[in-house]
Amino acid sequence: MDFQFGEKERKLREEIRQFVKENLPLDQVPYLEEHYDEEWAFAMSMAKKLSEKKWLTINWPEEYGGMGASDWEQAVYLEEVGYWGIPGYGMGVSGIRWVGPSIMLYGSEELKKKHLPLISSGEADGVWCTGYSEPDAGSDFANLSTRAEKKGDEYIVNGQKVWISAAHRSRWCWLAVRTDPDAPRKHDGISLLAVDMKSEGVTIRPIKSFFGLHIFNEVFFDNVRVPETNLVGIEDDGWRQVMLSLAFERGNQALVALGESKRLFDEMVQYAKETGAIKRPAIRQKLADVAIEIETLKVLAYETVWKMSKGKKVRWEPPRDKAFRDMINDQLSKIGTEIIGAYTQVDPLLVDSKWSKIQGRVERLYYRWTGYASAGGTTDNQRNIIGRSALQLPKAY
Amino acid sequence: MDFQFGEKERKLREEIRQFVKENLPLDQVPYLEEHYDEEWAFAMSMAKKLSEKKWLTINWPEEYGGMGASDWEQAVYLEEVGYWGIPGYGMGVSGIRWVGPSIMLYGSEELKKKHLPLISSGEADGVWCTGYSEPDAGSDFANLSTRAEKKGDEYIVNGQKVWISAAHRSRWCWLAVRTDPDAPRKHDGISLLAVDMKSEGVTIRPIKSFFGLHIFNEVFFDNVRVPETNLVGIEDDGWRQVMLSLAFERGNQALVALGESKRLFDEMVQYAKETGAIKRPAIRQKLADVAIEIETLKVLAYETVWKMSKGKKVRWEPPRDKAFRDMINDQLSKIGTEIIGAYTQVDPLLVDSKWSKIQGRVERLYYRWTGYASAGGTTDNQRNIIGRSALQLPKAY
Amino acid sequence: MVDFGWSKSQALLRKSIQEFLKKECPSDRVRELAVDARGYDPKLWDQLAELGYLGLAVPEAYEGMGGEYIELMIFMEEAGRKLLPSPFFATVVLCALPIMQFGSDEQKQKLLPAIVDGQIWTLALMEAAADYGPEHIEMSAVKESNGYVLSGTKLFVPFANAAENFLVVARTGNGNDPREGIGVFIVDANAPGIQKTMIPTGAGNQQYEVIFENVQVSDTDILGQSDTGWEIVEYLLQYATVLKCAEMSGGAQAVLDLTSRYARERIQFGKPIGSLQAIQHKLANDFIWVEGLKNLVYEAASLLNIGEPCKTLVSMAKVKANTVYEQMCIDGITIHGAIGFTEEMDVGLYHLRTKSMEFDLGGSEFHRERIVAELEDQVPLFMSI
Amino acid sequence: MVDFGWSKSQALLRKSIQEFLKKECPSDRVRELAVDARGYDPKLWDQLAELGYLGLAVPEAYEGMGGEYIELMIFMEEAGRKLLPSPFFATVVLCALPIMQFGSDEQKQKLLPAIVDGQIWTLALMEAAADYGPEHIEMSAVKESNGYVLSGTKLFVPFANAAENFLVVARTGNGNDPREGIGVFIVDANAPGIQKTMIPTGAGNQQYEVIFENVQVSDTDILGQSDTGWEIVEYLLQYATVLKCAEMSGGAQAVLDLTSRYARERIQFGKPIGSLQAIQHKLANDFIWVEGLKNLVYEAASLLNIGEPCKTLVSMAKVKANTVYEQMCIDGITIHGAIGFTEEMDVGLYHLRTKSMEFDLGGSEFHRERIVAELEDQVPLFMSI
Repeated sequence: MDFQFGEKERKLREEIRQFVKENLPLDQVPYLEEHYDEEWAFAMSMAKKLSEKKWLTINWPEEYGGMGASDWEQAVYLEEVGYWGIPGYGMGVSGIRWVGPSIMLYGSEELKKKHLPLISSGEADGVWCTGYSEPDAGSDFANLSTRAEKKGDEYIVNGQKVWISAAHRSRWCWLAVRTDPDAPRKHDGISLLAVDMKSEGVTIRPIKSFFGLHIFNEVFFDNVRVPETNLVGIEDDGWRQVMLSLAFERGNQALVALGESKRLFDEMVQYAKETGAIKRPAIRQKLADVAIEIETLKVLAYETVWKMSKGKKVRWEPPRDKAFRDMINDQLSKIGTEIIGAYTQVDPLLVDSKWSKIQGRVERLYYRWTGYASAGGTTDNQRNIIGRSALQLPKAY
Repeated sequence: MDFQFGEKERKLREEIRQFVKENLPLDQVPYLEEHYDEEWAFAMSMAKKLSEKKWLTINWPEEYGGMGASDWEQAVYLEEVGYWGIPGYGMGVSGIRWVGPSIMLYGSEELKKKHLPLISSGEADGVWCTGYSEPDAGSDFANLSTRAEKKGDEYIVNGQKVWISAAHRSRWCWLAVRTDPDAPRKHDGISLLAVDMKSEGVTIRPIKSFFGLHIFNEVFFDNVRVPETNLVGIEDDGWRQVMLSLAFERGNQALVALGESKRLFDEMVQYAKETGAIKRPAIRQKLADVAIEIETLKVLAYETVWKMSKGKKVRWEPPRDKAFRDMINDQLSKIGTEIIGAYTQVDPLLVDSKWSKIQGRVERLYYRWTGYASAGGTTDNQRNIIGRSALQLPKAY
Repeated sequence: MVDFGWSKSQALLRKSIQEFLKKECPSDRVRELAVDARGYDPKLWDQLAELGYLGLAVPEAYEGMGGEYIELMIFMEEAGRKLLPSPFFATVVLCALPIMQFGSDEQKQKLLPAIVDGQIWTLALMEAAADYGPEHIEMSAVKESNGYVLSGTKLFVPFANAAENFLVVARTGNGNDPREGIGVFIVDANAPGIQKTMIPTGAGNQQYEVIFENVQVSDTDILGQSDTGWEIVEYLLQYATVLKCAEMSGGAQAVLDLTSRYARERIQFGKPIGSLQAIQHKLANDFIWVEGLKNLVYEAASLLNIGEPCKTLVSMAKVKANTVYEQMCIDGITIHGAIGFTEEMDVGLYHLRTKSMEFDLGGSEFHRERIVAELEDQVPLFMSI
Repeated sequence: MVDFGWSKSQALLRKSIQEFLKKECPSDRVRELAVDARGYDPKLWDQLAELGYLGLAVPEAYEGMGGEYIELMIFMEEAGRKLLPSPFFATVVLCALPIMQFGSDEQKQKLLPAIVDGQIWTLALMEAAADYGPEHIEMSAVKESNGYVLSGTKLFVPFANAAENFLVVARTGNGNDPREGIGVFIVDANAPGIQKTMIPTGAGNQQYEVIFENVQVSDTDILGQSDTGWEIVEYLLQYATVLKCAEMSGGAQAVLDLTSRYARERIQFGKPIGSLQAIQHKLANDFIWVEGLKNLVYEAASLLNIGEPCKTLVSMAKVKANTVYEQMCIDGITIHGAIGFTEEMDVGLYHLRTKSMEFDLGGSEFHRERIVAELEDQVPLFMSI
C-alpha cells in the first residue's frame, strides 16, 4: 500500500504545469467541448504543441511518435489535462485513443506508415471519428446494417451511422460495416474500414443537443468508394477487432474526468468563498460531500490504473468508475447550480458573458452530463456489468 | 378543490383530543409496538375505552358496534390515533381491519353474532391474528400448503404459518388453508377458517427482530380440530375471499402513519429547539425537507381517502402512499439520528432509560421501518404495481 | 369538506385552455420562439386577451372575467405543461395581481383594463445578489418634490423589452428591519434613463438586465405606501409563487407523460425499455413525486383562494416543485438515452427551463429557511392541547 | 510509487487474523456476547494477547511485535468484518497508541508491556453533549499539591467495567481557545470516587456512564503536558478514526458479501432475486460505494503510516464510512426482505452496530465541518501555480 507518486511522475506533473503556465491563459478555463470553430482551431494548435512534447500520444511507443509512457505517467498526464483543461489533447478522441493502438495491433504496414505519424504529430489529417452506432444498432451493436460491397479493388459503402462525435472535424472515419450479409450469426461478417471523410458520397448532418451543443453527427454513406487497402485487419473479423479496440477505451478515461471534476470543484469553492456562499448552511456540508466523492473517484481510478499497470485483467473496474463519475457529475453540477443560483439560467454555451459565473462551466456540466453518460453506455448498463462480473449475480432484465 | 374539513370532522378531532387529554399521559408517547406485557395490558384497557366511544370499530355499522363513520371521519380518527399514539386502537390489527368487515361480507349469521361483538367491544377474545404467509408462500401467496382435511363435522389442520403478527396476543386466527389439494390451479382449493388459538395442537414460536422486538411469530398447526361451522364463506373459494379482505387493508393505512410521522417530527423539532440543534447547518435545511414530505404524505393520503369516499376504485393509490411512507420513514429516522447523535445507540426497546432521547422513538423507527416495509409488501413491489397500473408499463422483472 | 374534485366550470376552463394550447403552442412553436427576438407570439398574445385569459381573475368592474385565483392556477398548470412562451406570468401574475390587491381604486380603474386588453407589464425586483431577501433591495428611490428618482440595476427582469410598464421595487429608506423603507413604483418602460440589455439564457426566455439612471416617478405612481412595499413582495412570494409552482407541476407532469410513453414504445433487445425494472422503478418514483407535487400545489392554491394564510405551505410547494421538476427532467433525459440529449426530443426543452423557474421567486434554500423559521416560532401541537 | 498491493507479511497477517476470527468469532458468538455481562470473551482476549495482536504496533522495546500502524488497520478491518466484540479498540487504539506517541519513556516502560500482556484500558472522553469539539470538555481537573482532582461525568465510555485503567480527558484551565487547558490523565479504574453505570445499548456493546467525584490523580499520571492534552485528542481524531473506519469498512464489505450471496441463492417466482434489476442495481451501487470506502481508508491509513499529514482525508474517510456502512445495512435488510428483520440473519447484527460507530470519533456533520474549514483555508491549486 502506497499512495505517493514516484519521482518520474512527480517530475512529469511539474513539467505539464510549467507547460500550462506558458501556453494557456490561467484565468480562464478553456472550453473542452470545442463547439465553436475558433475553439477547434485553438485546440488543434495546442495538439501540435502537445505532440512536440510527445504527450499527445504519450503511451504510444517512441517509434510511432509517443514517449512509451507507463500507465502511471499517462494517468498523471490525463489528470492534469482534465484539471487544466488542456484543449487538443483528444483531437477528436478516436485517433489517439483506439484507432492508432488498433492499427498498431492489427493494421497493415501501409496503414501504420500512413496514419500513425499523422495522428501523433497532431495533423488535421490525423483527426478521426468512429462509426459504430446506427439507428437500429445502439447497445445492440452487432445489429449494424451499413453495407460494404467488394467491387474490384474497392468497397462500395452504403448506409447510415449515428451519434458520431467530431465527424465534422475529422478527416478519417473508423467505420464498422457489414461485409457478409449472409453470415449465419449477426456477429459475423462485420469488417472495419478506414474511410476518407472527403470521399464523394459522405454527408454529415449535425445532431444538436437540446441546448445547442454540436458534438454528435449523423453520417450518411451513399455509394462511397473505399480502396481495399483501407480494410483494417481481416475481412469479416470486425466484431472481434472492435472488441479489442474497445479495450483501449476503457481504462484511463476516468482520469480526465477526475481532473475536470477537481478543477470545477476548486472553482466552485473559490467562488463560494468570494461570494460568502460557503457560509450558507445549505451549501457548506454539501461541498464537503462533493470533496469526498472526488477523492473517492481518485482512489477508484488509481486502483484501476494500478491493476492495468500490473497486467491484471480489468472487468468491472471501468464500469464502476464510469457509474461513479456519472453520480459525481449529477451531484457536482447540482450543488454548483445552488451556489450560482439564478445565474444558472444563462446560456450554457457562452463562455464570456458578463452574467456567466465560473465561465458557464456549472451549467455546461449540468446539461451535458446526462447526454455524455448515455453516449458511453448508460449508467444502468454499468450496473448490469458490475452485478454480473463483480457480484456474480444472474443476468438482470 | 377544498382542503378544509367539515364541521363534523372538526368536532370529532376535538373530541378525540379531549379523550387523549383525559386518558393518556401527555408528556410521554405511548409505545405502540406493544412489545411488553404491561403495554399490551394497557392497550387492551384503552381498547375498551375506545369501544365505549364507538371509535374502536368506527367505520362499522352501528348494529355491529361501530358508529357507521364516513371515510373522512375514520381518516380523522386514524390520523389522531397516530399522532397521539393511542394504544389499543388496533387490537392486533386483524380483527378490526379485515376480519370483522370480511365476516360481515361473507360470514355466516352464527359467525357474525359470535365474533363481531367480541371485536367491537374490545374484548380479549376479540383479538385476532391472520395466517396467510408460509415459508414457501410469501409474495406468492397462492402457493400455500397448510392443509385442512374435512373429517366429519371438523377440519383437521396441519401446517406452518409464518410472519404472523400478534399471534401470541390473539384468541383467534384468520387462517388460509388448502382444502382441495387436487385443484387444477393453485389459486383454487383454498379456504378460510376461524381457528381458536387455544385449540390443542397450536404452537406459537416467536420470531424476534434483530433488535429483540417481538411482533411476528411462527405458528404450527398439528392436527388442530376446527368445527366446520368455523369455515368462513364458501369452501375452496378462499382466494377470492382473501382478495376481497385485502381491499379492507388498503385505503386508510397511511393515515396512522401520517399521524405518527407528524408526531415524531414535532418531537424532533422540539428537541432540536431545546438543544439548539435546530441551528446546526446540517440539520436545519433537512428538517424543512422532512416537513415537506410529511405534508406531501398528507395530501396523497387524503386524495386516496377522497377517492374511496367517492366510491372510485383505487389501484395505484395505496401502493403509492405505501412506497412514499417507506421513503419518509427512511428520511425521518435518519435525520432523527443526526439530531440525537450518539444517543441513537441506546437500546431501542427502552422507553424510559435516562439516556433515551425522545423516548427512544427515533431509534425504534430507524430499526423498525425496513422490517415493516417488507412485511406489507416490499417497496419494490409497490413500484411494480405503480409502473403497471398508473404508467401502463409492461410487467417488469 | 375536503374535496379533490373540480367544479364543472373549472373542468371546462381547463379543457378550453388545453385545446387552445394544443393548437397554438406545439413544441416546435416553443423552439421557434426561443430564438425569436421578441420571445413570444403577438398574435397568440392577442388571442389570450380576446379569450379573456389575461383577465381571468380580474374583477368584472375592471373588465376582467371575475374568476377566482384558482382559475389562474389552472391556466398556469396548463401553460407549464406546454411551456407556453409568453409574458403572461410577468403581466398577469407579477403585476396585475398586486395591482388588484394593493392598488388604489384610481390605479385599478386606470391600469387593469389595459392589462386585460393586452398591455404587457413586468416586475423589476431581483438585483445582483439574485436572491429574495429584503436586504438585497439596494436600488434607491430618492424623494424629491414631485415624486421619486430611481437609480440602480435590476436583473432577470422577464420580458422587459416587450413591457410597456414596470413595477419596480426600490428602497425609499433604511430602517433597522430591512423590510422597512421599501416602495413599489409604477414606471413607464420607456421613461428616460432606462436601459435594457437582454441576458442570453439557455431557454431563450427573455430575461433582461434593466439599468435605471435617475428615472423620475411621480408620487401617484406608487403602489400602496412608499415604505411598506415589502408586503407587496411578500404577497407575491406567496400568491405568485404558487402559480409558478403550478407551472412547474404542469411541466413535470408533461415530462412524466412523454417519458412514460417513450418507455412503453421504445423497443430494445426485443422489448419495451419500460419493462426493465431500473427504468420502471425510476418512473414509479417520479410518478409518486409528481403526484405529491401536484396535490401540494392544489392544496396551497386552494387555501390562498379562500384567503387562508399558508406561508409555510407555499414554501413547501416551491421546494417540492424545484426538486421534483428537476429530477423528473434528469430522469426523463436519462431514460430517453442518447436521443433525449438532442434538440429533436421535447424532454430537453423542459430540462432547459427548470433552472429559471427554480430560482424564480426563491430557490429551495430560501424557502426551506422560511419553513424552519416558522417551525422555530411554533409551539408543537402535542404541547398545546 | 502508488501501489494498491499488500506485502507478503501483510497478506499473511490478514490471513492469520481471518482464520483466527473465523474459528473464534462466528456470528452466534457475537449474539451471545451481546447479552453477556462482560460483553467479551476473556479466553479469546487472552488468545489475542498470546498471538501478539494486542502488541501488533507496539515497539519491541515494550514487548510488542514492532509492527506498523497499517497492520493495526488490517486487524481492525477484519475485526469489523466479524463484528469482534472485545475491548481491543478501547485498549489498543484509544489508549496504547496515544501512550506510544505522547507517553514519557517511563510511562511507556511501565504501561505498554501490561497492555501487550492483556491489561484492559479505555478512554473517557465524551460528555453530555456527545460531541467531539474541545468546547464540550467540561470535566474539571483541579490542581492540588500532589496532583489533580477530577470531577465530572463521561458518557459512552466503552468497556469501562472491564478496564483496569482509564485515559481521562479533563479541563485544567480555561483559555480563549477551548483547545487550551486540557489534560489527559491516567486513572486507576478502581480509584475511589469512580462510579460506572452501563448504558443499555441496542448492540450490547458495553458503553458506560462514568462519574468521577473528586478522584485523585498524581502529577506523574499525566500523558503529555497538563494543558496541551487536546493534541492527544486531535491525534486520536486522526489515528483512531481511520482505524474505526477500517472496522466499518470491513463490516460494510461483510454485509455486501452476505447480501449478494443471499441475492444469488434466494429463489422467488422461480429465479434468484438477484436477477431483478431493482435488487441487482441496488447491490451494484452498494458495491461501488463499498469499494470507494475501502480504498479511501487504505489511502488514509497508508499516509498516516508514513506520518504524512492528512487530516482532511481522515475526515473524508469517516463521513464515507458513516454513510456507506449505514446504507449498506439498510439495503442489506431490505434486500433480505422480511427474514432480514429477524435475529436469525446476520445482517441485523451489523445494522444494529453502525450507529455506535457512526458517532464514535465524530459524526458526519462534525467531520464535514472539518473538511470545509480546511477548504476555506486553502488556496486552490489553479490559483497557486
